Amino acid sequence: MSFRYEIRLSGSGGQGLILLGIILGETAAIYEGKNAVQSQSYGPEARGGMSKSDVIISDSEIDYPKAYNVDFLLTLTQQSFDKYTQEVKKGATVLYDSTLVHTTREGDYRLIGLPLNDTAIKDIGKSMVINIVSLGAIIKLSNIVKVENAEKALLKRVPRGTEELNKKAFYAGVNLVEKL
Amino acid sequence: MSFRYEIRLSGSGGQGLILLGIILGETAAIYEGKNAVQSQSYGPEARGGMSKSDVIISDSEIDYPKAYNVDFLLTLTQQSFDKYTQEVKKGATVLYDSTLVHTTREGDYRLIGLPLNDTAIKDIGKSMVINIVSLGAIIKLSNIVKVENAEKALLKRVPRGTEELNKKAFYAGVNLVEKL
Amino acid sequence: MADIRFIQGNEACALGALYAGCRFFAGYPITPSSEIAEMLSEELPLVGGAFIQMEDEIGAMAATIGASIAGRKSMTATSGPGMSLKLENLGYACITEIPCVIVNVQRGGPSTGLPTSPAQADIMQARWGTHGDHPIIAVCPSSVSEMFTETVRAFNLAEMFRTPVIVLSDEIIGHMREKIIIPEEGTIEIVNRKKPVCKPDEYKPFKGEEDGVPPMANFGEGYRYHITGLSHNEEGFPIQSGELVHKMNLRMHEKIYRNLDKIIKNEIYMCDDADVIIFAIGGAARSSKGAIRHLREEGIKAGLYRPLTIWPFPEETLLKACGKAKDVLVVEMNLGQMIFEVKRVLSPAGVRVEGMFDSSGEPFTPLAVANRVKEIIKR
Amino acid sequence: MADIRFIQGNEACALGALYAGCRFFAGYPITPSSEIAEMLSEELPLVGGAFIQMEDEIGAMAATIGASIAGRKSMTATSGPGMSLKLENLGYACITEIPCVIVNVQRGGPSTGLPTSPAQADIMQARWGTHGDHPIIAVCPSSVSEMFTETVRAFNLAEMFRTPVIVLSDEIIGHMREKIIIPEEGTIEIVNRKKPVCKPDEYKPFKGEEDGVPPMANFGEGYRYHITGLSHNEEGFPIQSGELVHKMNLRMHEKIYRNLDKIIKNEIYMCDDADVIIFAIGGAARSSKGAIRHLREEGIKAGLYRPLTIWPFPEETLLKACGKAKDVLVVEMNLGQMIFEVKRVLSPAGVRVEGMFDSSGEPFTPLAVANRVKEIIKR
Amino acid sequence: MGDIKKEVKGNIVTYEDGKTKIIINNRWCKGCEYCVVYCPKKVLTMERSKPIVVNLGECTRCMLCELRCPDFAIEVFKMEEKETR
Amino acid sequence: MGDIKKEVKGNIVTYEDGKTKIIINNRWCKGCEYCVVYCPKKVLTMERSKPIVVNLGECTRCMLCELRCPDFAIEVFKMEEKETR
Amino acid sequence: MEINYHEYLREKMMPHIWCSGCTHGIVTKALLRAIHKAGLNKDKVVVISGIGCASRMPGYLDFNTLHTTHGRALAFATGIKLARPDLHVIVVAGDGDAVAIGGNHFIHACNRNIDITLIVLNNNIYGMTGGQRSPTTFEGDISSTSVYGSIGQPIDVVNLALGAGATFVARSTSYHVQQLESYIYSGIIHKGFAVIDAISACYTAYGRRNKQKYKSVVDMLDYMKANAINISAAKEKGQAELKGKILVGIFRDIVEPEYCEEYAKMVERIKNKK
Amino acid sequence: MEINYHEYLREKMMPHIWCSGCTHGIVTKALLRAIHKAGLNKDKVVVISGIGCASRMPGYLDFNTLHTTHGRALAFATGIKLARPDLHVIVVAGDGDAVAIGGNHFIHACNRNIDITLIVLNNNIYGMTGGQRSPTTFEGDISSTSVYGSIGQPIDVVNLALGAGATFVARSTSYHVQQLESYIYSGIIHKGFAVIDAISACYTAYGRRNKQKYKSVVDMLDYMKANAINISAAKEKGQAELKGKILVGIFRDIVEPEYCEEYAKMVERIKNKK
Ligand SMILES: Cc1ncc(C[n+]2csc(CCOP(=O)(O)OP(=O)(O)O)c2C)c(N)n1
Ligand SMILES: Cc1ncc(C[n+]2csc(CCOP(=O)(O)OP(=O)(O)O)c2C)c(N)n1
Ligand code: SF4
Ligand code: SF4
Ligand code: SF4
Ligand code: SF4
Ligand code: SF4
Ligand code: SF4
Ligand SMILES: [Mg+2]
Ligand SMILES: [Mg+2]
Repeated sequence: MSFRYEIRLSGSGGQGLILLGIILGETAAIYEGKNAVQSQSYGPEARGGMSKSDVIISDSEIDYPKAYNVDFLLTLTQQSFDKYTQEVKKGATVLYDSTLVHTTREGDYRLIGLPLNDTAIKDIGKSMVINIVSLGAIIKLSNIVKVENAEKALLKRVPRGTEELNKKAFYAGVNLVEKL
Repeated sequence: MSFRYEIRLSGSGGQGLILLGIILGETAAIYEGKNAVQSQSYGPEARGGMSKSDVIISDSEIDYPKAYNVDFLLTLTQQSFDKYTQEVKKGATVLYDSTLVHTTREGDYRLIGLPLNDTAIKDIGKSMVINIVSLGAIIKLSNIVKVENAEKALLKRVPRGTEELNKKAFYAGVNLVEKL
Repeated sequence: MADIRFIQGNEACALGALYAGCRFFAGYPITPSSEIAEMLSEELPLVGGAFIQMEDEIGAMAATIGASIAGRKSMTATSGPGMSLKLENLGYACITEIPCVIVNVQRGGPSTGLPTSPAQADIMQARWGTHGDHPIIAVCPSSVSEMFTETVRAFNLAEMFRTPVIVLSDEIIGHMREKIIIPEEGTIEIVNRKKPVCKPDEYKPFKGEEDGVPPMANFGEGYRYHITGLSHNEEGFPIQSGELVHKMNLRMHEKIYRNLDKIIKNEIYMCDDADVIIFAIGGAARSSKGAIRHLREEGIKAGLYRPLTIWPFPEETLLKACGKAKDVLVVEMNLGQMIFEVKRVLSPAGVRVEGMFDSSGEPFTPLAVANRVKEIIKR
Repeated sequence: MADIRFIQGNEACALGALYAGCRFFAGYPITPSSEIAEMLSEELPLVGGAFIQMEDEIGAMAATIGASIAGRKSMTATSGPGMSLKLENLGYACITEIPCVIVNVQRGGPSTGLPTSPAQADIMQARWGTHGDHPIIAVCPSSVSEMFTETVRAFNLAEMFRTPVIVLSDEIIGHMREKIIIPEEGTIEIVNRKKPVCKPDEYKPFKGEEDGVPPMANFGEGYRYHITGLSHNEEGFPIQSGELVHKMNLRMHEKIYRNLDKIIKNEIYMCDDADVIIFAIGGAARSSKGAIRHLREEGIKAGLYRPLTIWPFPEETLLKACGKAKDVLVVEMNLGQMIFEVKRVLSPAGVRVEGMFDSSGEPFTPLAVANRVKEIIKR
Repeated sequence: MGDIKKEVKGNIVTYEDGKTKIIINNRWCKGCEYCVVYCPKKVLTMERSKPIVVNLGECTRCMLCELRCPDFAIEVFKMEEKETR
Repeated sequence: MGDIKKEVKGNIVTYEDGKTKIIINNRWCKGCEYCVVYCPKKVLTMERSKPIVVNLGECTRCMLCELRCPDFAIEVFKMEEKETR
Repeated sequence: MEINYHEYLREKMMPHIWCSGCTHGIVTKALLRAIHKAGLNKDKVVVISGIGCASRMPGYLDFNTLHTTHGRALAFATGIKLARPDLHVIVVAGDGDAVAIGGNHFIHACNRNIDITLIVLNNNIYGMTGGQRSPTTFEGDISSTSVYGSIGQPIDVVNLALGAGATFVARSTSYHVQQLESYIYSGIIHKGFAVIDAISACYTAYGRRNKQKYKSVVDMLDYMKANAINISAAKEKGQAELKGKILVGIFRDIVEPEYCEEYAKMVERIKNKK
Repeated sequence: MEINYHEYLREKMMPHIWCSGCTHGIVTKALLRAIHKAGLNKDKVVVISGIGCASRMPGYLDFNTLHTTHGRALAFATGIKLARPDLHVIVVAGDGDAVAIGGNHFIHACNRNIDITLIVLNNNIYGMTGGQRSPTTFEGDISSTSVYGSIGQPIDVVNLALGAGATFVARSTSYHVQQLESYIYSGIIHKGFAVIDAISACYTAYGRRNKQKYKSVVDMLDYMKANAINISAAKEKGQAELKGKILVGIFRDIVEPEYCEEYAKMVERIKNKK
């Protein structure tokens, strides 16, 4: 049977989770011929507060566009960790930022903490690129799309002039996992 | 069984047919304890053009509020004569103004021509009161309400200061019929 | 002595409003409803009320709601084009549960259509016109007297259930003159909105009591609270919780649908032995009664089911009254609207439902309706 | 090479419009529809089209109609509150038979409600929102690709039948991103309004041809004629004759209802052997398909009936596809709207019709729908 | 200056004296009297609710009657100009 | 002029030197920096996206920081006046 | 060449529906003369209206004519003009249509400076619906919804247009037919949004109710004649002297960037960048 | 006594939803100080808004508060004021709310001279919906629906109010907090309709997109500081010099009959006649 892989990206507004979701989806949909759906929930004002972006990847038609059996959860804040780990699938992967999330909880999932934010700040010098660092880590951890395809998608999406910076952030994320 | 008496007042805008209908209805409804309904059709702009006012009088509930089996038809223009005589009941009374309607047509109805307009102009000095002259004639011809009740209703409706004038017009109409 | 008058339906509507305690009217002129505004512009100042002609119907609806929030029973009146404009704020009155009365004297549509002719083509609009889920009450008078009494009832229902109520009339009923006996004060019971009895800081302006209806404090009475058209909690503040939102929506729905006994009203005329029943409201019901008169004279057992509350739709009473008839004829001055509801209710019971529709702007004559009935029963 | 993109439903809608030949957009921003306006504000100037942000939705609807009269295929987009405001002029487009497309990306209501959450509570409004009798076409996409193709279809239907067409989407479909292959020019047939071939002085702008649709001259092309929202004759001038008015209304109705084969479109998914069929559109249909996936895995024979044309209501095809099912579950993101229509059509055939309603602003999960189906078939 | 000719064709009444032509359309005229009241030369007067020309010779062709007629019911032509304007 | 006392209660930070009291609500503050930028005396500075008082003695109690704070997050009190205003 | 009105009329629709003495007909003729003088091609002229007695005008005129919804004519016109900037777009509206329900479109059309000419047939009343108060009804005057006298100052159409930024603003009356024609003409040839406040008279629904002021429809025109005062003359008068006067004249006539042209320039700019 | 904001806030609703640096909060505080200074009884104060970021304000304030539909706040307010003339009615609105969709109610409230105070939180953009062009967006500026630069002159709220006949009209900015407060105060105590155009800054949806002008939210306030010029000072400058300037000051402050009072007088008149 066909596969359906659900990724939930959670954190706070301003962490760029929507762009992260788009690049993931674009990689799968455009560069790998798969199907993908990305969606997000908006607060009342679409600024600040909790942020959530879902990406579903499948090799066949995707019906329900939201994640409800999460295979992979990224949490970049304590609040999102607390809320969304409750809703993942058995055996899912939960990736959290090891400095932004202080208190973790074990469960029927594979729990992985990585210094995504620190890497963005220290290695790249911009906390803004935490989403791109995460992109690298997610792909390396999940293998749901190929690293080189994600790189292509990434470079097409980011503003001109920031390609190198973003590439660096992306591979910093990949490396975090490789070092695990 | 109960009776239903349908009066249609037709002519042109400005002839005061609506007020005539109201006074007829009021006489029956308020001064004689009967039921009455008055209605009118408006042109697109409620000014000028053809004018039509229906009054139904009955001793029991009046369902349909428009005339469709006309017992008494007043026509004050040629156009209204031509149009509405086609729609009266067998044996109905058709009263027309003998100067404003030039060409009449016989039918299954009692046809009566009276110089209503001339009376208004000559006897009263105001063509405007043609409706009140008509009121007198209609009542005298139809006996549907009492003359004295109509006088009461009339005097309550007309502007203060014009009572005598209107009374005169009213009885001029009554007299036209008496002279027949 | 009895106060007997020979007046237009629209005038009776205005008098009914005053009787019910209406002390505010905001309007924008439109044929064939303008007489309501005109009469109230003259009468309201005499009884301590206020009349205002607004810049448009949107503003008129808004001012009407505003005045009610400030504690006045309030009303607006219009016809099709104006009704379409009022819809957004009608929805606001629904979600904020502000009592008020909206009169729609229906004329020919769509758009400007036939401004001086009657129609009944805004029936479904009354139920579904504004966006989003919302319950609504709509009453439909069929005589000058009922223009009075149904307007009073509309105010009572509005106050009782904290909801906008539509008086759905038509040009025939609005413009015709008929005898009416104005009831003395006290003859018809007048309902006023429930006021909170708690202390201001305990007040939950959107927490339903047993009947689903929250008590309502007027602005300026010491209960300082918040009203919003956003989905809100019992305190009145915006919320995002889907669960609470749905709960609030359901309560608003149920305060109407669980109190049908207080809302539904029908005239059931000669239906007991009827083989064929006509379903009609307003002006069309008058034609239909005339038809029944003719039909009965001819020995045909015809009856009339006339809802005075058209929304919520009287499903239960309709089924009870007509479920056993062979034929039901829905007579509407439109191209078919109520028939959808009637079919939904009666078709499963095996009743044959037919429609008689017309959008010419000319009322049905009793004979035409009678003929149609004869056709149907011949089948 | 194929033009594959990963974009939002709203963006696909804008691209679909451009593909269909839309060269004018007038709008007023509102969540969750604004991306349509934003994209077109950027794209239209590049293809010789015009974009204008109007002072309000009423003006936006008016300008949209105006541009179409001047010969541009035109569109506007909004959500609930804006839709309520557009209704009066929507009726004007109906009676004057001006082709145009109105997109409603539905959000939680009533009133301001839940601006950023999905709902499907404007379905009945789409049919009945404006006053007066009027026919309407409404299509409802369920994916990003369909936001494109249904927008194209909406333009085609609008041009074919000289009528406004509503694209009834929802926040789920409008905001989600999905893969879409933009068809090459010529892949989808584009329909353009029929032009008159007669001489200007013989032109009757409102005389239907065989299909009920009159040819349409654009302003400025030498056919000087009159357009009015009053009931009018074939020449376009106001009339009072009830008979002619009714005739004109009927023709406008029938140009839609006699051409259902060209208008109705459905997805009928796994219904052949189904015991239970889900009826759903838009976002709710996606949840339902997910549910069917689960149910089929468990061996339960479930299917989906998904109308892509919701108005006119697909009575015939629905009856054919579902008339023999035991149960039909109507899944709606509202408190119950389409179920009235489904019941009307299917109840007389003995189908048990149930509803699953929610107004929380949160989409149904496939599991919730599947559970509901299991409950029903257990009875 | 020339004889005054008056011609009646249905509702259309034409007055002409070789110098000036005035056409009154009695079907369109609603009898508001503007033409009569505002004619500086008293060329016109009302008769049975419609204007008639009583003083064509006095007419200065100032056009004011035509300009102020709301009903397109009175027209004044200067005969020395091309008549079909 | 007196010692500077700093008190932290949850998100509320109070600075006080007997003459002036400044209260900063870190839960409400969104870090726009207006208070810092527009203080004529450089009394404040930003630290981890929130303002802190670094120069209380210089404060002239001109109130500009408070007046321009959009978030009701900084308050300045003159201690010699009744404190509970 | 002098105008032949018949060339511009749909004669089979005549006589028009307006009451005896309704000066909407006078304004109509002034408009036709202005169009004639401007030498516009009938196929390229669009006349648009809302709802009201004034708004019935387009039905009688042999142009591309559009009778829209109450108050919305300018918004329809904006769509037409932007879609076909080569068309001459003229909007006619009653006072209610233009500045009551249509007020928002009025101010935005002024602000946008789109090349449309608006003629407000301002009779200070809702004629069509039988004489309700309009925003331009004078203080104290009687109407069917101000039976005790209208409250408050009327809206001044000219001031409103000026405040909203219109680039051509003028006022004349139905009495001053030639002046009115010339202002309409100037409005038509003006590139940008032009507003002409054309004072009109409705005896049926307004005059008749205010007999203390007007005994007949002629009185209403006489009133205009007696009380119109040109703005240049008005400058020398005091506030008190101007009370009850009708200020006529061209209040503003300036050249500012026109919307459609600016839009076209924008398109050019983008193209050149690419 | 100096204000204690806490007495006027619904603290459990705080922090408010506005973005960091959004100056709607600054205007809110100026309003509260003005109300405080005027010594109004909280039970008698009604604050009404439409829809938009600005319109979220009432939710945080401990008065009778009403959050209505987009653009309609003034019409709701008119109903409230006329029903209860003893209440102090204050309307707060964004620029879109007040003069885009709400333009008609704006001009009619001005004309009616009803005793309501309107504060326009004018940030030249639709903040709430993510940064679309507003009628007050400056020519050439970028927004999400004017990606090639906004076309045409912005609507001037003050001129519009003046043209529509408002009796108190003032403008200040979020930078000039004390001046702003004092104008709002004057507006509140003014008997009649008062409009205060309060220039506000939205970096999220506007500033951010126009980096050539604003590098940060502070730049937006600095812009106000640098470009505000008082009308008395402006009188001495030429057109060119005033380009891009923000004219601040009280533009009109006159006494005219107020609507509710006139209504009450009318009622008296009728009574006396009977
Ligand atoms: C939405 C809407 N509201 C109200 C009306 C009713 N109506 C028709 S015309 C009119 C006003 C007419 O006054 P005005 O615009 O001044 O034109 P006039 O008749 O005086 O020339 C009104 C209120 C309508 N047709 N549509
Ligand atoms: C009828 C309607 N149309 C559109 C919207 C969407 N909408 C919400 S707020 C807003 C504009 C906000 O701009 P503004 O009024 O300037 O306030 P700001 O957010 O900038 O403070 C719009 C268009 C709506 N809620 N209702
Ligand atoms: S043209 Fe002048 S002078 Fe001649 S009739 Fe007409 S108004 Fe009188
Ligand atoms: S001005 Fe015209 S309508 Fe009036 S009386 Fe003279 S011809 Fe007749
Ligand atoms: S009160 Fe004035 S001096 Fe003191 S910190 Fe605030 S801004 Fe600086
Ligand atoms: S002004 Fe207020 S919100 Fe901004 S940094 Fe200072 S305390 Fe924080
Ligand atoms: S009612 Fe007034 S505006 Fe209408 S046609 Fe008659 S005079 Fe003219
Ligand atoms: S989007 Fe703009 S207006 Fe809205 S809260 Fe943020 S800064 Fe303020
Ligand atoms: Mg008028
Ligand atoms: Mg704004």
